[in-house]
Amino acid sequence: MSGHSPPPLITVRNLCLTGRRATGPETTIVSNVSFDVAEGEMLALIGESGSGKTSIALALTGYARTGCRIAQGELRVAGHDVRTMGASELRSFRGKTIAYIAQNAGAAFNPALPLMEQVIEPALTHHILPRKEAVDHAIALFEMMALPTPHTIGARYPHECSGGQLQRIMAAMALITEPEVVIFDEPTTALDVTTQIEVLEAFRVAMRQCGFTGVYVTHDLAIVAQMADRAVVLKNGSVQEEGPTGQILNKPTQSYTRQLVAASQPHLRNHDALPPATPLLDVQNLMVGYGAIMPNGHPRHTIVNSVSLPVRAGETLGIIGESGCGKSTLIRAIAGIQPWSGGNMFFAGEPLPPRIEDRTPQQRQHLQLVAQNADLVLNPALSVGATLRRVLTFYNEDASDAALNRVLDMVRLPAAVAGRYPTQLSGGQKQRVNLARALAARPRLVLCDEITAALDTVVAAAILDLMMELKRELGVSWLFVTHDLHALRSVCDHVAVLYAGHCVEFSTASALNAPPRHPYTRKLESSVPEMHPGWLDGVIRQNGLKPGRVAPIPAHGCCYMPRCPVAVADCAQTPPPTWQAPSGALINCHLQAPDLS
Amino acid sequence: MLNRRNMIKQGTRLLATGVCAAQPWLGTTWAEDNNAVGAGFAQAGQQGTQPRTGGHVRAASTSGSLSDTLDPARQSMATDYMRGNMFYDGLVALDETLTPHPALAQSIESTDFRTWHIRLRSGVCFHDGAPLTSADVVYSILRHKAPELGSQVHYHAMTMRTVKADGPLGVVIELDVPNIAFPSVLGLTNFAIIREGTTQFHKANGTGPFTCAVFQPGIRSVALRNPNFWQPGGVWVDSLELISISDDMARHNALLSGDVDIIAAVDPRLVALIRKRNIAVLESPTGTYTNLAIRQDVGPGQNPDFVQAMKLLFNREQMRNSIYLGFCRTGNDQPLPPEHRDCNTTLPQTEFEPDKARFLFKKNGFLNQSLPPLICSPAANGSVEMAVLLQNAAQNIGVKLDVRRMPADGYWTQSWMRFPMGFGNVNPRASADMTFAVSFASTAPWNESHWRDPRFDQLLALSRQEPDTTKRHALYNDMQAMIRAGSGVCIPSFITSLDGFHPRIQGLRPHQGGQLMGYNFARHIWVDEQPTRSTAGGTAP
Amino acid sequence: MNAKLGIAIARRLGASCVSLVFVVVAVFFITSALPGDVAQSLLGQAATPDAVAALRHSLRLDEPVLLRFASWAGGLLRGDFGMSLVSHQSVMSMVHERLLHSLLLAGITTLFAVPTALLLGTLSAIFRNTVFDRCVSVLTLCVVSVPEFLVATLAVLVFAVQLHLLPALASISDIHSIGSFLAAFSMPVATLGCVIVGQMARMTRAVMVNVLSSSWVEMAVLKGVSPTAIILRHVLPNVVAPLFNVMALSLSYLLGGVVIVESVFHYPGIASLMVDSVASRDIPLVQTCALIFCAAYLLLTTLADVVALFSTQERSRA
Amino acid sequence: MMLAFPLPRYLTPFLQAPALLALLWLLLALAGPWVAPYLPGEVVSTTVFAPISARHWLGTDYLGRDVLTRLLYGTSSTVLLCAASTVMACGAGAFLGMMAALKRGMTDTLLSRFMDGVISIPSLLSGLVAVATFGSSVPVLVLAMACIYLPGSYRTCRMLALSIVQKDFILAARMRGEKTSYLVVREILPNMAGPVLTDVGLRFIYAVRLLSNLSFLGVGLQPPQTDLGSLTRENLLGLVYGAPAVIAPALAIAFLTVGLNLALDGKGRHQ
Repeated sequence: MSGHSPPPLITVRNLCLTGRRATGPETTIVSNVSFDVAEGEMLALIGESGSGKTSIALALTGYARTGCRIAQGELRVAGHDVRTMGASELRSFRGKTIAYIAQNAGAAFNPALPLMEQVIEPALTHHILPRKEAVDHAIALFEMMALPTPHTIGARYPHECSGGQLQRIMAAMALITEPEVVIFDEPTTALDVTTQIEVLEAFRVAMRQCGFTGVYVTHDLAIVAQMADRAVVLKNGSVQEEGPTGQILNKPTQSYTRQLVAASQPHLRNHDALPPATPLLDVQNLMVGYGAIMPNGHPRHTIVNSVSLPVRAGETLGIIGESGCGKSTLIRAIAGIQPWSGGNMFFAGEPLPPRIEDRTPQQRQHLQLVAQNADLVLNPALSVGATLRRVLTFYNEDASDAALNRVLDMVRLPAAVAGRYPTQLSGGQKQRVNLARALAARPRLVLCDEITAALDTVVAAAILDLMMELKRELGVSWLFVTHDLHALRSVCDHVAVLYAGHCVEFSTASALNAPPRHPYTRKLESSVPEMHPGWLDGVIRQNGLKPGRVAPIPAHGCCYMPRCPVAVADCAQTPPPTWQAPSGALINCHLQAPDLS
Repeated sequence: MLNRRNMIKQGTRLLATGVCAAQPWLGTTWAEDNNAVGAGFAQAGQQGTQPRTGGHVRAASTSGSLSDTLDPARQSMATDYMRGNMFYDGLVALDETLTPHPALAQSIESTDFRTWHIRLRSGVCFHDGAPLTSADVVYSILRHKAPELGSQVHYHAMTMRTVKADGPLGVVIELDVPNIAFPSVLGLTNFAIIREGTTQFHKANGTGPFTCAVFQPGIRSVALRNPNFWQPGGVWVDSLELISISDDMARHNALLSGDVDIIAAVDPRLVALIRKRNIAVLESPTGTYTNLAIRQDVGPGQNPDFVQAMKLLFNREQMRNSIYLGFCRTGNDQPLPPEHRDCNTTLPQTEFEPDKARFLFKKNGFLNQSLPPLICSPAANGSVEMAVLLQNAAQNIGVKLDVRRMPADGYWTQSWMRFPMGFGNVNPRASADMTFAVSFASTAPWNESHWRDPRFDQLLALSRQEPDTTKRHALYNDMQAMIRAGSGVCIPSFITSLDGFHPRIQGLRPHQGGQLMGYNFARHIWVDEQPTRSTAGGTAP
Repeated sequence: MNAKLGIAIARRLGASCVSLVFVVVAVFFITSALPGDVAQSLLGQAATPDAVAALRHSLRLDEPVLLRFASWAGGLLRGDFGMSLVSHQSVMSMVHERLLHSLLLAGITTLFAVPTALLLGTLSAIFRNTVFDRCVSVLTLCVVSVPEFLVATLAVLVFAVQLHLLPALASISDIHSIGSFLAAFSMPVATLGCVIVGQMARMTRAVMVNVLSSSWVEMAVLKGVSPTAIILRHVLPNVVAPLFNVMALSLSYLLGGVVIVESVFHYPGIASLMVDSVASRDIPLVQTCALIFCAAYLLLTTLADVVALFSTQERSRA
Repeated sequence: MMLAFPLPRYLTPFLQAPALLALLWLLLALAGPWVAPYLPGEVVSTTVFAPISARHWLGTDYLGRDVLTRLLYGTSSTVLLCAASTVMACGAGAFLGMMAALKRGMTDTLLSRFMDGVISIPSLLSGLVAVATFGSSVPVLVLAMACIYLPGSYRTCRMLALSIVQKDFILAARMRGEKTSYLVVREILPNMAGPVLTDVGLRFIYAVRLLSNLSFLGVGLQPPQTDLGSLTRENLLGLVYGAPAVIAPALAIAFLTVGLNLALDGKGRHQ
């Protein structure tokens, strides 16, 4: 920018990365990428999956994944010429000069070692601190990261911590050697929005206190707005646009960037008026749990607690909640693959047996489940055509090529896809096939379990568009489970907010925007990142961070009490009543409308 | 009165022609010369050095298993025999030509060849120090009669009507029928003499040249020289370890690498290689044969033409070359080998005549008939190869013969003599008489081809009472001719036993009784660490 | 949580016991189904029907099968494995020494084979899809497929017969010093190693490839941890359970499947004892040997499963 | 590490070679007896363990028979017999393993315990007993070897199937109400084909070995039929002369099994 700025700490010039599969030809992953990062600056690498952003980030550490290699270009990081370093030089460079925070902390920690061992390992490996001091330093970092019980959390194993905690512990692991450069590779993508705020804030605290230079890899523009000073937009391995964050977000010059920004803006897809109808699916007082059956007839551990939901024919019902709130269990119970212990279900007026085996063929056909992870749902050994054709023949539908093409066309896939195998498809294509598989059965209700969670913003938006089109074309009802409030708002007619197995609010999608709202709904609302830079500071100022151990849910009181900012004495003792707000929303809270505005 | 030297000479000559008891056995002659049995053997074929005491020898035999036993009654495998001969003695010993000599017996006498008077050597002690008495002998022989003992010589013991003690050193044996060849029967290893009342055989307690230091069935046994051996100069080496290696290649490798000094059963294919490495191979022409027995009571064997055709189908020359590599003598479908003193050498040799065989097959309509399979097994040495060659010869003349190979274990009880056509393997018997009696007489227990010829039985009975050597020889000749012509047993060859040994081992000589000096090598060998080579030309050390 | 682990282990042990009971029954009736019996085998060529019947009676073989099974199984429960029909010694005393020999051979082979296999498997996993990997793969397949009697014989021919470096036989009785011990065992161990290293290396590779491609290994690389430390500190604790399973399967082979090596090297082990006892139809001995093999197999696989339970349990205290 | 570079691209065609090689073996197995120059039992030379010559391309064996002829016959029976028994063992093992994984519960427990018991009985003993009891014929041999290798295959396949059964696509098919047979054939089997093929390769090796051991104990193939393992063993003495009679069948075994395994591995990797 200005003429006499200090020399950049990271310099990347004409970087080319190539890779290939076991025996295939070599393909270009990243071509001709150049950028600089000044000392103390945070640069965001923005792009969708397959854009090469992670490969570039890894290349900064001199590392390329199996089958990949750094083909050409110049890489200078903190005075090191990364490409000329030998194996042992690289080892003492990695972890000491440059640290890496991986996307999925749950997978990036060794399951067999206690966390503390792994956190202090860089310090021990590079002989920066003796063990004792390294442990002390780690505890100090845990405190800085606002982790609960910083003194003992290191003794835990990875699976004993939540995703948000692991992500912060990983940050502590990166910072323990006080590196000059830290790479954040989508560190909050796998987290709930509420947790994401805590983690992002922890990162910002660390940045302020440790003063490192950062590279932040993400696909989420709202996060870029909070974290980065400058941003590089990547597509298919080449740079689309580079500039200060504000300029990229507010005045994008390239069409791709504009597309990205547009996809990140919330917009309403569901413009239809609510059709008045009897419930197609009626869930009444559903109880789901596991463990020994207690005297009251319910299992020891309840996951879904007395939830009632009506789904009207032709409408979309959204269920939102953070991970562990029981939304997946609920949908599995409806699908008939999770036994329930109490309550009733009616489908098209008929009682719906709990076990899939006991349901009639019609019920099975008319109630289809689209699971979250298309990779697991599609049989990798069968071609798309074979998978779909099987569904068609099974339900005695027309299984001709023409019919097959119609089904593919329904999800906007070309007929040629029929001959491909799941591994040859992109994530979005797989999710479309996954939808097609359900739609081929001509269902009346489709249960969608987080179908956009694993997708890039643009692709996810397209899937949501498709859902709405299909709703119009086929008159299909949807039960849409998500943790993304934007997505929920844009497609749903009704929304149920789930917390710890309880339905705390049930309202129309439009009523969700206006008070009165349940405190948890409000919290969710405020946690959704927004694309203006001051958003995070605002949220933190407003809510404050609540570190430390969260109190247990009271046995008889309100399930949200421990986290509720407006809790009153009653909350701990008596179950909250459900009352109807003027907007039509059913709210489950002790407080009344005025207090919840 | 003949002088001693003449008596020995005469006795030897007489025995050599098989007339062992033309008159009462003049046992006293041998009693005066204690060296007669052992040393007499040993000094016969000198290799240039004098026997000397001392040394340790390791020998490897072929078979060895859990059934290895120190009970003479149950010994049935080569290793058992070798081990038994180290620890025990019999009343009679058989020399290289299978001629019986008195051993623990001082004399064996009979006038009617039915009642035999045995005089025991005095001053013989068991390993535990007890003196040998007639009670021990009576016990040792009579125990074979008990069927539950499972004695290998149960059949022979049953031919003895009574066995009685006659004073502390006298034994009287009365036979069912007269048998002039009876002393040979007592020469069977299984008739070794044990202490009276012995029922446990964890350790051997015999009168033999070695005492038993270690006995591990299937693994090894260690023998130490018996300092109190009754026959001075009858044993030389200090200690001897006998192991059994059933894997052919491994046994040869152990010899080649020097891990063992002596092995039994060298494969003909390796003789040249072993000799090239300065290791000696002892060739012993023996009466061992592997034969095809065609049963004459069932199946095609009932037709004599079929039997004849099968005999003509044996390509003896080819078998000699490819199975034994020349280490055999061609057989003539009768059980006595050419070097046997009673062998009928005047019989015309059966040749390989496939055309004639085909003619006989065709004539009797066997060409298009399905024939019973040839039963063979690795248990009968060389039988699988023989069966394959026979099958091939048959195939060439358009006869389809199936070969069925049986597992080695259980072959003798499960398969042998049970099928219309099966192979067997017969070790040399102690005498021609025994051969005829146990394998060819109508009542013989091991009449493999189920051949019955009353005239043969008659001749056998006659020969048993015929004191005149020449006459008996003539009878034996006729009997062999009858076997060749009538019996269903096809004997294509007599196997030459091959044993390998390092040059430091001395005293090994060919023996008609089988491997390693009729399984009795232990007492005859001595160790010479620097053997005089024939080529060594007087260089001083 | 220790109680939970205890229950899991107890369940696994119980399952093994079920298998063992099945094996006890199966082994008895399988061996009873063998044609021929010890009486015939003892008599050999001298077996006449009378003699066989008498001997059979004296060995109590003429009793009904079920009665014999009952008395045998009863003996087993009391820890009495019976008497050998051939040698009239107690089966336990005959098996005892041979079993020790076999365990010794198996132990030494394990000491040699397991590290080799782990090393080979790990290296080919690290250098997967390289020329090195291919070479290891072809080589291990080669040594697995070539019959072990050929390998053993070739080794003897070269090292004992030609070079006179090692003894051709591995006789226990000749071992008096460390030197002679090593000399006697080197060839049998190498031969057995050829048989089991190949398979173990292949399976190790499969397990390792799986673990090495995990993102926490990548993380360790990015922390600057050296390859050796990655393998030892990070990878090994995670592959203990599957590798134990691989090893258990190979080791159980070392007890029962080494007949050929035992006979080529004249090594008095339990495998040749069983083949011998089958040949002589010494049924109590056959049964005991078979039971030992089965028990060893079940024990080893159970142990592997228990290790797996432990290694996951240790981390799931919460 | 010299060898630690990735396979160069020009080597890629060679990776296909094992598959061709395996095919070649199958052809050889089928055509062998027809192209053999002599009869398998025929003694054609007075020299035993003869070296390679124009008349006898692979020399002669321990009886003076033509090694090439015997090798061709041996290959034929080894390949066909072992392939048949391996396919049967792995087919049945895979089927039962998948059933156990699908059904779980008592079926799984009983089947697994039973298989565990069978697997722990030494294979040579069971083979010996089977053949001794039912007689030695090719069908009995194939069945016996198949039974011996079934439990191992079952174990492997059950483990593989267990991990697949938990996948969502099985759930989807079950929710549709698909029959077990469809689940097994179309949904599970294709996904474990790779590891199962690798397993088949290993079991083929064991089968070759067991066949030769059975032949050695006298319960294998009946003469003049023979197999590669027995050919190696019966000519073992020729090793001291370096005779092709022992080297040729050993090499044949190595080429056969290694080729097959590499081919199956390659197939597995492509999946």
